[in-house]
Amino acid sequence: MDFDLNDEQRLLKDSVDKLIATEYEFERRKRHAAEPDGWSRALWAKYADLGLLGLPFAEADGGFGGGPVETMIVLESFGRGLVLEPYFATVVLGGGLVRHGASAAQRAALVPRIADGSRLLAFAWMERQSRYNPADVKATARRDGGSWILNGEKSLVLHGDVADTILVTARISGDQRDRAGIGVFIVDASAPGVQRRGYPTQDGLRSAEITLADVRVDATDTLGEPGDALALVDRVTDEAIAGLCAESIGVMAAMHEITVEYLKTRQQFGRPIGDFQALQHRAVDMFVALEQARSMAIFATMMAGEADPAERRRAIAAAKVQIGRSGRKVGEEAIQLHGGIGMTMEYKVGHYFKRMTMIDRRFGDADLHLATLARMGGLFG
Amino acid sequence: MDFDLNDEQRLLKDSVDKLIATEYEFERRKRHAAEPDGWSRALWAKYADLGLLGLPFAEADGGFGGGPVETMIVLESFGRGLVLEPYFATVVLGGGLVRHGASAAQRAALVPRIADGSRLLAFAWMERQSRYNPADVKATARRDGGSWILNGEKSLVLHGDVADTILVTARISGDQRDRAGIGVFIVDASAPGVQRRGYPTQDGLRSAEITLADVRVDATDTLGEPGDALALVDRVTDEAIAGLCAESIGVMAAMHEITVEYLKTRQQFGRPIGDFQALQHRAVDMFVALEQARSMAIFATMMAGEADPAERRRAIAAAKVQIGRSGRKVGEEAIQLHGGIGMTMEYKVGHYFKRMTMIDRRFGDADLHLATLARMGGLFG
Amino acid sequence: MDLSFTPEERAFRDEARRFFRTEIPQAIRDKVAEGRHLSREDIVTSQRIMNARGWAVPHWPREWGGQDWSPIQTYFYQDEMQLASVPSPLPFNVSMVGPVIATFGNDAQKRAFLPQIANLDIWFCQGFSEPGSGSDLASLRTTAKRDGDHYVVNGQKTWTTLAQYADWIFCLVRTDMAAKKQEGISFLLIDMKSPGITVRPIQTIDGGREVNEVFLDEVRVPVANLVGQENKGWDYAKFLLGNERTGIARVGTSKERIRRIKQLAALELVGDTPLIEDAHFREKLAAVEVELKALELTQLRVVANERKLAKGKPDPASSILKIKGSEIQQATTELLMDVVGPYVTAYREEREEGWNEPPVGPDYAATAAPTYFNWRKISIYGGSNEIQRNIIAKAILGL
Amino acid sequence: MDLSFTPEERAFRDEARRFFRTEIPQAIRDKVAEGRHLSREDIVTSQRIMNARGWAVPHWPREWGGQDWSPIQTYFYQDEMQLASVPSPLPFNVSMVGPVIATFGNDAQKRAFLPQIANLDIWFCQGFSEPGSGSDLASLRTTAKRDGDHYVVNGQKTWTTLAQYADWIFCLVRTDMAAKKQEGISFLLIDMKSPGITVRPIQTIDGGREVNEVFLDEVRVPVANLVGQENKGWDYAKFLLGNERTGIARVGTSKERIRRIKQLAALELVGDTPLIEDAHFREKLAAVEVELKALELTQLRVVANERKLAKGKPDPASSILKIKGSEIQQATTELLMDVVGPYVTAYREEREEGWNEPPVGPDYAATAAPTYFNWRKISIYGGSNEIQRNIIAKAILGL
Repeated sequence: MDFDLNDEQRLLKDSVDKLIATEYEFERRKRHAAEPDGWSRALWAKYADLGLLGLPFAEADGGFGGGPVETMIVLESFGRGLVLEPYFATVVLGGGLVRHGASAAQRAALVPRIADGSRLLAFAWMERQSRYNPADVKATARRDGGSWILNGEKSLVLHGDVADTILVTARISGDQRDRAGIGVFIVDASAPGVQRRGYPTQDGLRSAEITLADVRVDATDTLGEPGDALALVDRVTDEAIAGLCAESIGVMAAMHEITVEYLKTRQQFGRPIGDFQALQHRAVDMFVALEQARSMAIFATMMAGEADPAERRRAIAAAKVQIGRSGRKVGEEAIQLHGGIGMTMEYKVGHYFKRMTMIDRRFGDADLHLATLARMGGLFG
Repeated sequence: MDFDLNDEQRLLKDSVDKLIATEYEFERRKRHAAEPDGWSRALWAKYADLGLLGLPFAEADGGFGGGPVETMIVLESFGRGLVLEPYFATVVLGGGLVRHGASAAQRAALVPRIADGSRLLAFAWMERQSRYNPADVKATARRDGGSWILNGEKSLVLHGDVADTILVTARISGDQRDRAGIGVFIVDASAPGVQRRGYPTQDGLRSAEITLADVRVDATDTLGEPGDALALVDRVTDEAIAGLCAESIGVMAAMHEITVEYLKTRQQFGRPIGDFQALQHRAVDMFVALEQARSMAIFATMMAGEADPAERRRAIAAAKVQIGRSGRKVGEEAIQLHGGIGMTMEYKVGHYFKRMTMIDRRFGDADLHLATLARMGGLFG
Repeated sequence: MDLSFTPEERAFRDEARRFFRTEIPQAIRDKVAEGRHLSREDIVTSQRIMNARGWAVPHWPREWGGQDWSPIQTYFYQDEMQLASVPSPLPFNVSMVGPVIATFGNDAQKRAFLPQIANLDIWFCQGFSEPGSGSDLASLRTTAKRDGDHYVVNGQKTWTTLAQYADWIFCLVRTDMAAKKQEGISFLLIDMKSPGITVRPIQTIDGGREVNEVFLDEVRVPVANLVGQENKGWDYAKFLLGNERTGIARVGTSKERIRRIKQLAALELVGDTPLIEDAHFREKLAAVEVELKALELTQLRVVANERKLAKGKPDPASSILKIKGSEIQQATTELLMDVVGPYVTAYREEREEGWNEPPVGPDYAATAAPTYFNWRKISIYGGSNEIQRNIIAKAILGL
Repeated sequence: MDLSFTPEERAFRDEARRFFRTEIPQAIRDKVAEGRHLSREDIVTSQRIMNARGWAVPHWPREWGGQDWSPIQTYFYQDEMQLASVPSPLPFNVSMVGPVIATFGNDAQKRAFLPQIANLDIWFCQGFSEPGSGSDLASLRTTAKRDGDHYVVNGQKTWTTLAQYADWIFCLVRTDMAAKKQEGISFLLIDMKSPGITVRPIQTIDGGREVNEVFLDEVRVPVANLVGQENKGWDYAKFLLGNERTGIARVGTSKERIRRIKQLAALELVGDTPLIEDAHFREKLAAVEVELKALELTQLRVVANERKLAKGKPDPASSILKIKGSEIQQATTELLMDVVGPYVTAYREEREEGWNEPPVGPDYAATAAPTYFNWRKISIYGGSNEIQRNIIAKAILGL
């Protein structure tokens, strides 16, 4: 066991950190947010140049062969910058489905275009009634000769407004919440019958509501086993949650640093408020919460590739619980210790707080994952 | 609405507080504990003289006609003294069954003897398997001519080791956990077939395991409706929990006072530790927890006599939740803020902590009552 | 000790309930219940209806519209107002500047301002906080220099709630630069239309515009607008800040929000089952209800104790109400997010005139996260919870 | 970054597991698992078996029995020891006085003491704390005055764990009364059989006798028993206190207790249903498991970081291990009470020779409350959690 980065990982981290520190300086971030898509196409090209967009894909497919640790490095840094570009949607979610579910031919078609930045992906798994259950699918896929015909409505599709390719879960057979009978379909966003309505999210990203009306895709445009793709979805979801954990560490660490810095500089009653022991101890409790979360983000990274789905799910659920709880504590305390200034859009800490709050609500909140973990018997035999 | 005590209540409070302050000074308490029964018969006589033993009974029955507020006054004071005498077992539990379940003839026989201190009562409702469910009764009562024949084992009977009269739940009909089919029987502790084994409890009181082997009681020696006595048990239990809440306030208030006093006097690093803001804020959080608990003890007192059993149960469950949670916080913090000295038997705060911990485990802990309350739909419509 | 309400108290409660639920327009009350923004017009309408009934300023002196209510009546007035989702009469008017003028102002000021303040014909905002002052309010640096019949005011105020609607601002200003911190401060009433006043909005993290910066640049204020004595303003500020004892816990608001949470959690399905039947959710909710019931009783105890305290002397126990009240309100905003689930994430901007986008998910989803974000403020403002702990430590525990 | 263990690391773990589970008597390990008191004999037996294997003092210098293990090996050694409910080698011997003598003692002291300390032929207790010193250890007042070849020691020590079993005590004493607080302190080894030493037990709230007061009245100590230099004892004390970095979190102990909680909760019925199937209980337990897993990783990170730190320089991050480790251990004791339910209340005295009463309720019930009571100490001793927070605030956050 070795927690140190190797030379390549260190290089990756340094270059991403440097890029984000520059490009995601607070005022510059506002400019990215003001662009038409709500993020920067120019930066997206830079990510491609740096190899970040192809990072997790096999070299044979045109990627750079990075593993979970490399993804963790990138996402932690992106969390620290509150990055707006659709990296998570395209590379982590979409890319995950491609890596684990695509045929060689599909990979040959998709990976180079993801890696060079010319194709954006989104993963449309949620529906109005599904809450966090990816098996709760009403959208249908019906075979028609050499095609599938898709119908239904998908909701809260992260960066679905800009995606070129939308990966859609739809039901081929079975009842509304059956685990069997689900397929993942590769839908071109410009295909006839695809309608989408984009909107901002609370944390400055974008999502979309997507309607599919008799959308025709080729019979081969499926990922995983049509009718048995939920295992693929679970696997990618678990990987994605590990990614959210890594992103959270960047978010939390930034909030903690900003808060400690504020305690050192903000004067009240003739001295820095960081002199007050009650506030010191609360900053320490934030730090402990952060370090515990960091440990679980590492654990999630370790276990994201675990072959046994039950083991993997328990580990990921545990990590999501810790991230959610630590994140809430660190975020709420960051705001409280700042006082009024933390409540304003003009100051950065509130934006971290909002991102952290939203991360807890993606793929199920801490309560839900705790219930899952408890139902599965906990972590220790 | 008026939270002030009236003149009589004030008089009662002053006299009880004065007695307890004297008789339950810490060193004197040790002497009471060292007596053969683990408590003081002499003090019991004083309680009788003061009218405390007859307090809640109707004047017509030979009591003093006190209500829930009067009982609250006594028990809060007793909590502050960590009183050892079997007041709760005899007057609150046993007396409650008598008040609400006894016939006029039974009251005439029992109340004067309770009030003059010549008869001690205990309530034997728990069994080895029952945990906190009073309907889970395996002990049996079988009709035999003009008698009932009781068989079974009752467990954790508070002050069952010294009781002259044991009030026993036993099953007349139905299955082990049926709410119907239960009677409450008046058993003379010296009756043939009654065996008991006394032992100390963690908080310095005494309990007993009681075996009933073909114990014969008269057909009229029942309280409430034979076969339908669980409503009586619930009513008395709810009253008793309200009493525990009141006792808890005395316990918590004492812990808080002792701790604040310690913070003011204990010197470390050249100043009283109460100068450290982190400790000040924790003493404040203890205080807030105490005051919230005090409010709920008052609420329990208000609602202990509520006619609607469901309303009463929700209110009592809510109070027990608050008492349990506040008590744990106040107790654990009291020990922590004292440091090592709080961990010793020679110092009083640990004894309060132990009593508080045990109160949480009597008639169900905070978790159980929270689950009950949640199942019943909460407090607010 | 009598732990039940008298028939008179109950009758008053029923009357308050009837009044708030039938006289204040449903549309305004729905906005409050749903956590949506109120327009200036909404707030004015509601307060004028109350004022017409004599209920806008019940705690004022009788001659200026007060009601001489018992503490329990005042409690029911506020509780029923909150339960009915009626917006409180503008606190800057009725709880802050009004009582100060009524107590320390001269007759001319009372006549000129009090009726208009009560009826919200004049809208006041509060000019206390400054950049950098925070919890250390007395460190303020805005100056007022005497120039004939005027003061000339220079400086900056911040966190000025709803300054964009205000006609007047009451300000703490430094009139004696040589004096010690708390001395040398005066209390001025300033017309917002005065030349030299600029209002700049501060957007809060929920996306709303509630607070502002107010810049004062050579603003000329008639000396007649000084309240009380020059350099005694700190005393009036302390009076003002200690004034609002009941209602600070907002028990009625939390009760109403819990009712709404239960209602929505019965609609929201997790699979086939309404969320309200989920044991974990129910217990989390019940735990908040227990704390809220305790707080309600704590508040009643503080209220009942008021009679014994010197008039205008704040009870340090009211700091408990602030601490617990804010924690409970914040907990209810989190529960509301739990109800909404994934739809918490969608942002939908609300303008003065209403929503500008169709809903994403259920129509009650859009306000969940903004309310959670916005409600973080209540443990910060009005004396942060840390300051409240300091108060209890010192004034009650003697530490 | 490589987040898996090497084959060598895994092999070492398996060997440790086998050793502890097969070589240390089951009867001793059962007592630890059940939270019962260990006799002096139990502790000696266990440590001697480990010492025979060379595993009593692996962190000592090689020439005195150390093993030069990697941090991960040391981690597995402790984790497996705790998982197997093996009593740790007496910390006063192996983690405290042993390393001090090995580092600062002279050759004669090393030869005379180290082998006997390792084999528990000599049992040491710790004479640091005094009445009134608490977290402010350097305020100690026990004096040692030079008289020829002896020091004459007068004073009182307290919280002396297992002094009733001890052959020797290592003491901090004041040898220069004029010097500043931390200066003028020396580190003495004192034979407990010396005239003038009295041990008085302090009963703790769980009913046990673990700690004592030790009175020193004109106790004559040969100058040869001074460790290191006179008046430099504070440096050795700091070395000693900062020494135990790993193991402080007792992750293995908590894992083992969670295993036991699950086992007992499967036996304990609530109505017809095993407690372990109660959703609330399971979630409460799972929440502790999450924190424990996080702590395990945090500990591994601290351990891995050790290589980069100067030898003997404590990592302030180890304060996290102390804070979280004690909180989690305390949480497990509460869960154990939840399992036992009403039978928590019955008290059953345990004597050296075992129980003196038949059980009330299940036989595992009797230790639940005493363990909960006793475990309150772990957030107090070894530098209270408040002191740990001060350390992090200063050394890591720079506040």
